[in-house]
Amino acid sequence: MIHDQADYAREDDDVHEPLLSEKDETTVDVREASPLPDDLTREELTLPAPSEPEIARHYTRLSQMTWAIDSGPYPLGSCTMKYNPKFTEDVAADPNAAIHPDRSARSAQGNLELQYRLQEFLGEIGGMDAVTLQPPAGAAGEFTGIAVAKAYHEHHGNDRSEVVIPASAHGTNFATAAMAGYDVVELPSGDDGRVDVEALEAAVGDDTAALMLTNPNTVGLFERDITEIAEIVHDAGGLLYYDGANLNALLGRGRPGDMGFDVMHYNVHKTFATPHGGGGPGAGPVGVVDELAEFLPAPRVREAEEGSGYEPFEPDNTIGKVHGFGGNWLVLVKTYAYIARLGDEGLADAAAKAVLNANYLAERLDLDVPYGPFHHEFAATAGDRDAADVAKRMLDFGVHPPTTKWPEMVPEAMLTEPTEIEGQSSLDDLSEAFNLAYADSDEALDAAPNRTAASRIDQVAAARDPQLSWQALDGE
Amino acid sequence: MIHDQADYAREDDDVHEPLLSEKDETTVDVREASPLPDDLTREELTLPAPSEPEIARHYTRLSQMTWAIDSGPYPLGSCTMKYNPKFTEDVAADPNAAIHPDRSARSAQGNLELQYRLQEFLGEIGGMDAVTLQPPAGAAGEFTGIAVAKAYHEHHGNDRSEVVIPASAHGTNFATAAMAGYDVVELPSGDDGRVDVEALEAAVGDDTAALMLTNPNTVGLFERDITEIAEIVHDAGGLLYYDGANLNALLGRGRPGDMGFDVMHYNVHKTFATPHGGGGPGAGPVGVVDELAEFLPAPRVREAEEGSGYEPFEPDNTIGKVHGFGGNWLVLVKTYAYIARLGDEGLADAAAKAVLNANYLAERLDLDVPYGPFHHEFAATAGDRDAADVAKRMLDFGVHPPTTKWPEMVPEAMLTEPTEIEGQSSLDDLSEAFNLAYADSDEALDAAPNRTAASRIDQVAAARDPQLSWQALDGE
Amino acid sequence: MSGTGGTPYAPHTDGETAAMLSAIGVDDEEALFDIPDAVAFDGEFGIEPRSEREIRAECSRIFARNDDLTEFLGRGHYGHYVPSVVDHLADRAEFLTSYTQYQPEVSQGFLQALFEYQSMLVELTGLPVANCSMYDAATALGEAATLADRVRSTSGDVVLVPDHLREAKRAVLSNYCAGADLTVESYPMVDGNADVDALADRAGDDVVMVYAENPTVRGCIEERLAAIGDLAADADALFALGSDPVSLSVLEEPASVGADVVVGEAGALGLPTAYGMGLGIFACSDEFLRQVPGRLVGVGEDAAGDRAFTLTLQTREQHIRKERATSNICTNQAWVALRAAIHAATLGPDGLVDLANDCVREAAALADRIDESSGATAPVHDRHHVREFAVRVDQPAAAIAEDLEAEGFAVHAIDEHLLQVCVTDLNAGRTDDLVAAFEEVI
Amino acid sequence: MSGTGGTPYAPHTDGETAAMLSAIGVDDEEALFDIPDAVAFDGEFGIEPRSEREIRAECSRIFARNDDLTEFLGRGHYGHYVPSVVDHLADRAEFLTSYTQYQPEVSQGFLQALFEYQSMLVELTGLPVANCSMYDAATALGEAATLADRVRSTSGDVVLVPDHLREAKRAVLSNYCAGADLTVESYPMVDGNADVDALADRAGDDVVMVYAENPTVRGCIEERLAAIGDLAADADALFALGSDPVSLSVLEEPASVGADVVVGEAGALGLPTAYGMGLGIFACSDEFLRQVPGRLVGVGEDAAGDRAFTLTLQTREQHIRKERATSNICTNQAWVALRAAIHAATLGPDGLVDLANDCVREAAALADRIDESSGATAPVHDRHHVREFAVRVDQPAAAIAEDLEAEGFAVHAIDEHLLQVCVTDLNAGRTDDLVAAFEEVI
Ligand SMILES: Cc1ncc(COP(=O)(O)O)c(C=O)c1O
Ligand SMILES: Cc1ncc(COP(=O)(O)O)c(C=O)c1O
Repeated sequence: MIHDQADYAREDDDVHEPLLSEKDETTVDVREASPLPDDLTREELTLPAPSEPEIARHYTRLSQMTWAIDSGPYPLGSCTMKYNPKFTEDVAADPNAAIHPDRSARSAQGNLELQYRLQEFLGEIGGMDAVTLQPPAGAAGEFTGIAVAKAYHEHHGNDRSEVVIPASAHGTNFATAAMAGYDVVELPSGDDGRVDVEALEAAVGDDTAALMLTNPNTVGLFERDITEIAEIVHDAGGLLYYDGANLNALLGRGRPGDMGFDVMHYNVHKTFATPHGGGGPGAGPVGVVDELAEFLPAPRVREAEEGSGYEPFEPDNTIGKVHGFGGNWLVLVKTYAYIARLGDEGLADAAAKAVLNANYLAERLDLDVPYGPFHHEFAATAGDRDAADVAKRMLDFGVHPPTTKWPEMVPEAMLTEPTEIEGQSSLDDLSEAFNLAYADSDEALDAAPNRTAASRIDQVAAARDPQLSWQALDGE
Repeated sequence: MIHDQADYAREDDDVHEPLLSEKDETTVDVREASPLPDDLTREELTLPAPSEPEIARHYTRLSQMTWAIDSGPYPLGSCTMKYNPKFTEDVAADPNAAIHPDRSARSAQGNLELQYRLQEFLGEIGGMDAVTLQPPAGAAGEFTGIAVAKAYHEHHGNDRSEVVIPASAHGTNFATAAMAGYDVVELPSGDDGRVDVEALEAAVGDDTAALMLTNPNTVGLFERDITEIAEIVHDAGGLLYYDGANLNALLGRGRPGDMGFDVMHYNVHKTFATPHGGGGPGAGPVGVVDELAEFLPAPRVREAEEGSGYEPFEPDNTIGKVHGFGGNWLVLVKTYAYIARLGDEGLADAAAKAVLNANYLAERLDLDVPYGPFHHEFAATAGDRDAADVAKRMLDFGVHPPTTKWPEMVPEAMLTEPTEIEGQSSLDDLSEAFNLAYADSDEALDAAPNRTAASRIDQVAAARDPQLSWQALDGE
Repeated sequence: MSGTGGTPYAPHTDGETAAMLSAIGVDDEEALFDIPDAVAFDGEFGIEPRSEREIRAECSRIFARNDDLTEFLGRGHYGHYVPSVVDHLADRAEFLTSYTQYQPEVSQGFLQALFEYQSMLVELTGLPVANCSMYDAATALGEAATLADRVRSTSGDVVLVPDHLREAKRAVLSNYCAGADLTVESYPMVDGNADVDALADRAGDDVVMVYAENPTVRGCIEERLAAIGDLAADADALFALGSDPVSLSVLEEPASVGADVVVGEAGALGLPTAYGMGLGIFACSDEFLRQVPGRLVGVGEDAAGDRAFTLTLQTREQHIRKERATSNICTNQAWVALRAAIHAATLGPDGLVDLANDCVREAAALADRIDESSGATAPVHDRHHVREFAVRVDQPAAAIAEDLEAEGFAVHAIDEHLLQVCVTDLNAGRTDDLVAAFEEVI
Repeated sequence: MSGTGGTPYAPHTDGETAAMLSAIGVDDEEALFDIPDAVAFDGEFGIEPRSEREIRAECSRIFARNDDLTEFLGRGHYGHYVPSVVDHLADRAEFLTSYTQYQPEVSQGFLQALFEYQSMLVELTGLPVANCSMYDAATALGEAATLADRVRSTSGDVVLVPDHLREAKRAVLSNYCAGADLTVESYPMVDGNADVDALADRAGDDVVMVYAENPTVRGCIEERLAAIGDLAADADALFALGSDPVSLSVLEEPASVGADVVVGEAGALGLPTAYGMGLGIFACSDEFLRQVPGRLVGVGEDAAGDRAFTLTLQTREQHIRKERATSNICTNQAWVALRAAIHAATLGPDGLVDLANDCVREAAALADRIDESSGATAPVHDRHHVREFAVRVDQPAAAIAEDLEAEGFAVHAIDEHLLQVCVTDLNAGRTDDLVAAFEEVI
């Protein structure tokens, strides 16, 4: 399947769809317009003032120059790009749900009920005792979880300074630990791509606040020694943090809570198919075991006394807040709708099909796939080809390429996660794109992509001389 | 502005986005599944059963291979392709309006009120005394109007067999008159592109049931002699029918009712910017003067006794019905919303800007434009070039071409109606596309279009061996 | 942006307007209008412009004046649940804001969607030709009659329709027939089905078309369609059959009972209950290919030799053949056809058949319960039903319907002592309450 | 389609599943899972699958349990009318269902939209760098503090914030500060504005950042921002200013009062009232370019030499720099930024300024009327206000708020005897009723 992307250009100067500012710039004399005293206002404001038809065309055109799940395969490893069921948009658009967060609990029973129900769903799915919905993304969930762990240690008078993280972990894990004020202890991967238990034993000690782990890990391998790993960390007085990015592979077959994890985040835009929105919003609810519940952010929601609905409450030793209000509400509503749509069997089937797809796809690739057995994703290696070049060439074959050059344990990695939404023929197309690109000539790879709205972009040059606004361009 | 259209193809056999049937065909054994006796059911049913993600991709891709107003200029003369305000979609999507047409009047007051209001709006705008909303398109409006005229004549014991129509009129006028059982008398255009009053006088007589006219006519010329024309027809005992396709040029500056027209249709997807939907639905309400009101289709809506809301009623000598229910309701709602949004001044401004745009664009064209002064549209002539070829080449310049080869009074006509929604720079782009294509080489014209999802399609061959379903293809 | 009072949908700044006027060489927009004073309008419509927000609020207030009833209404306009994906895809601007595919090279997407719609109708009807829409079932029936008039060389001028026909549909048909000097006559029914014997007596040289519905407007499945088809054939009349795509997914295939034309209402797929807005089906046998009204999408090749879609056989149409066209239809219901196709795709054949079977089962079950519990007789006709059935009550039907309305339910009163009740997936969850209401008011 | 009980969003037929399993060489899907028995889950979540229609009905029932109140609420979360075109365009699947633009060649459209969003923020703040979103105002403030910690070489560890700060925002800031060993302290206010003298006394070497808001959370316009900026500069502390794009369209340009960083809430554009969901602004001076948290879109060239957009300066980010990244943020609020940009485009600078001015006028007018008619004091602070203002009542504020709620209105109770009222275009039409309700309950 080949895809030519729509694009727009002016013949004269080869500018793609003009900037709004190139279409119109209107200046308003603010001081004349404003009832405020002049010394409190700006002088003027200059922005585009396009008409509605112009706006409609502008964004319609921009949209057509944007690849999305609804365009075709988008197998970004670790990112879990699933189809986003349309009806969840309608559920979230309910005007009755569009209320202000400072409403009294009495007058916001509907939203409180939905929050409560979602907390319950997530608790069940993760095997966790208490859940907060507040963190607005996965990384925010990590930060929340680590802050909760820190509060727990401090509450118990433990002064611990380190967080242990496998080398294969996502960048957010490292950055989160640092943001929370911890030193990062990086754990090299074992030969089998998993945590090396001996190395872990050596790394863990009195200073260990927590081990952050995702399971299956970022190349889709289940940490088989998880029981032992948990024991090691717990014995040292540390906590086990579960990065929920890969929970989609476990649904209905394993729960972090049952594996010894004490705190976890759920990544709802991955596991529960809420849209990625070109980079967000997502949501990253956090679940914890009983002992940590008192530290969760405030408020959480519980059932009020018999028959009187739901109420927000502040956990006893709450860390306070991680978002100005309750997080990304619209995303949480879509999460609820998705989980309710699938139910137990649907969730388990989603995991099964995701794993089936990854294994089937890998089977068809001419590229090597080190390590196994993997679950919902795998890191193929481009070997002596440049993974990024192979990826650019794949764009010409009508698919989005996988995540490239990460994790580093696989050289020239192409981290691939087709998710459950692709069918056999789509996977066949995808494998063809992989194989054709992988086998293509150096010249073809260098010249790729050719069928896209822009040809290969020099990102290094762009970063050397950053131009971050149309004002910066005007100044050229 | 150049536009490359998105498209999808398989490399192996160059099939664009596969048919649903090429993706899946599932057969159901109906007799096994049905509770009905076998002799009342079919044996089996074979249709595609794609999953929702596949459906989303299929139609997303198809949409990207479809030019629309929201893609760019779409200056189809006579078709009045305006921007369709998005908010009217939301108004029409109100679930409270989604009721069954057989509701009691008592329980459908909301819908009746909106119908009543819209009847009033349209009556005002056209200068008509009574309006029916029932006809589901312009042509259906014509049919309704002519049927009403016929009923009027019959009621008054007049046996009239002819409808007079200028040669420049739209095909629907001729077809409508024939459908209604009339003989068509075609009136050649005068030298100035308008009705030749003398020829009209000769054509009109005792057999004349009606003259059908659009004003401005299909090349945008106002029929200056309209008062005389009306007199001639009326004196002969005929009626004057106004084809509302060009009413958008007159809004606020002239009303068919004031010009002597007795019956007219409104074309709401033209004049009032309801979406054209790839070919429909539209709506074609009909307005008449008092004398004809009793013949309008049933039901119409009126105010009920003081304070008791609205009620449907049957005009005394109604022609009955022209649609199984009340017509294209969702379209009518959008019509109401559009008219209310613009109000008196907005409607008048829409006409003014539409006329301004047509005149400005014509001014910039290298093509000749015979006849004038024109209003909202004009027919340029491609002279010794083939208008259809010029049009195909225009596609390569990122615009939709005008209506071609019609009306026939202009050789190689390019009937152009930019409407009010294009701005100056868009009109400049459009004129450039015209001029470049017009000046291009024969080879370039023959080879066009090149930047579209399909290259030039052989419509003659397609009509020679019609293949109208995927079943027909299977049979190849 | 345009100044106050102008249309918000024109992009002209005052400066641009001035520049454009000067390029044309006139002083103001008024100078461009060539309207004699005698007929110029200088009054006011009296329509106040409003913001989009005000209009949304206003219309929402107006529509809230419709009572909140649970509708058990059908008789030609059916509500089924329309999956959300239908709205989201059909609302894409490329579909909604495009027009007839006069330039197929930039309209491949919509053309393919319509071609697929036609193909689905071909499968459902068994007939090889389906156009890509008429306005609604009633106008499609009218077009069938004029087709019959064109293709049948009989001297006949009678169109026979079932006595159980929606009155409005008959009225539309009559208007179409009037122009072709055809006459509409009814044939009688026995117990909800066509009286085939009476029909046999009536069918003769003067008949150009016999029309039957399956299911009938009362929801009855016609049991002797093939016999009707034979009768029509013997009389050299066209056999036109009316149905809808949900029913067609399980009922006898029209082609197999000799239907020459299938008309009907496809809005049962894709459209929500829309106050009667519809989507007319028109399918027929190959023989009439060049007589079909409306638009047809066919397959052809582009210059590169690739498969491509295009409108075809346009010489039938009014814009080419004028008064000798097969119909005056121009703007049709393309976007509604798109919606129906998407809806059908989401259901697949399983889902479609399930939906139809549920409509059969639910109707039977509800009729039984009303019959048992309320003292009313249901179903009135001893037939198999799809979705709907008639109910006989001793009291005046209109009064009962009014009482039911007071209980929150809408049903049809179709005759002095006849009600009609329609059950689909949309209201099936409320049948308990309806039965209770029946008990209450009877 | 998958069998019953499977996910409806996987396309596998049973046959395909079997073929795929056999290609892999296993018997069933279970064989692909490598989970030790000891930790395998064989229980049930107890979540019943439902149809999309059921879920829509269920959620609509749940949300209907929210009372139907007219909200005069603000304090950091503002509702303005969002034109319909914003929804229709932002909901296009290409925008909604794409992700971070890791492959810029196929993501030019979204990148350009984000670049335009950044540019709008640059115009509104006067600062040359704006990222393309943080989660919300509170987390953006937290990021500003950690930026200050990174860029300021002072030995200081104090972040000074106004006493009138939303408690929740302060709590978020504290969590961000905790990891960097920073301490949050408040500086006092006089009559709704920063007490600049007190601030001058406090500002010293130990201060790394001074934060002010304009307008404040009580809606007051800060009158001496430049003085605060100078104070911060003298102390070698970062001056961070909080605002929102509507207010910024008329208020003093942050750059002109010496702001180093602007944070705040841009969800006032593009988002409906969304239960607190937001869109964090982060803009700063060039100096901190390589220290900015979050994503930046820049302009570059493609191989053909054409202008092209791309994410840039990614070496700041966690996926490259891990624990030395400028932030841990990954998924952000890109789609909300898109919405804000579209909304801003629909308003244009005129519309934006009008909206802001209305928020100033309406607030003043409403405060006056409450003050005059009800015996309450409003505004409490003798300042200019944007949207909102405090009201002093003799009675307990909470009780008054509760009484107002019974009348159908929601207002804030922010202190024992202080209420807060927020008026925007959304509720301006209900001010008469609110004033009447105030009279009623006071
Ligand atoms: C393994 C892993 N952990 C954490 C994250 C961070 O989640 P988010 O992007 O929602 O902040 C990601 C996101 O890509 C991830 O893949
Ligand atoms: C002049 C004129 N009259 C009548 C019609 C028929 O209107 P409709 O397509 O709505 O049936 C058209 C449509 O193109 C037209 O341009």
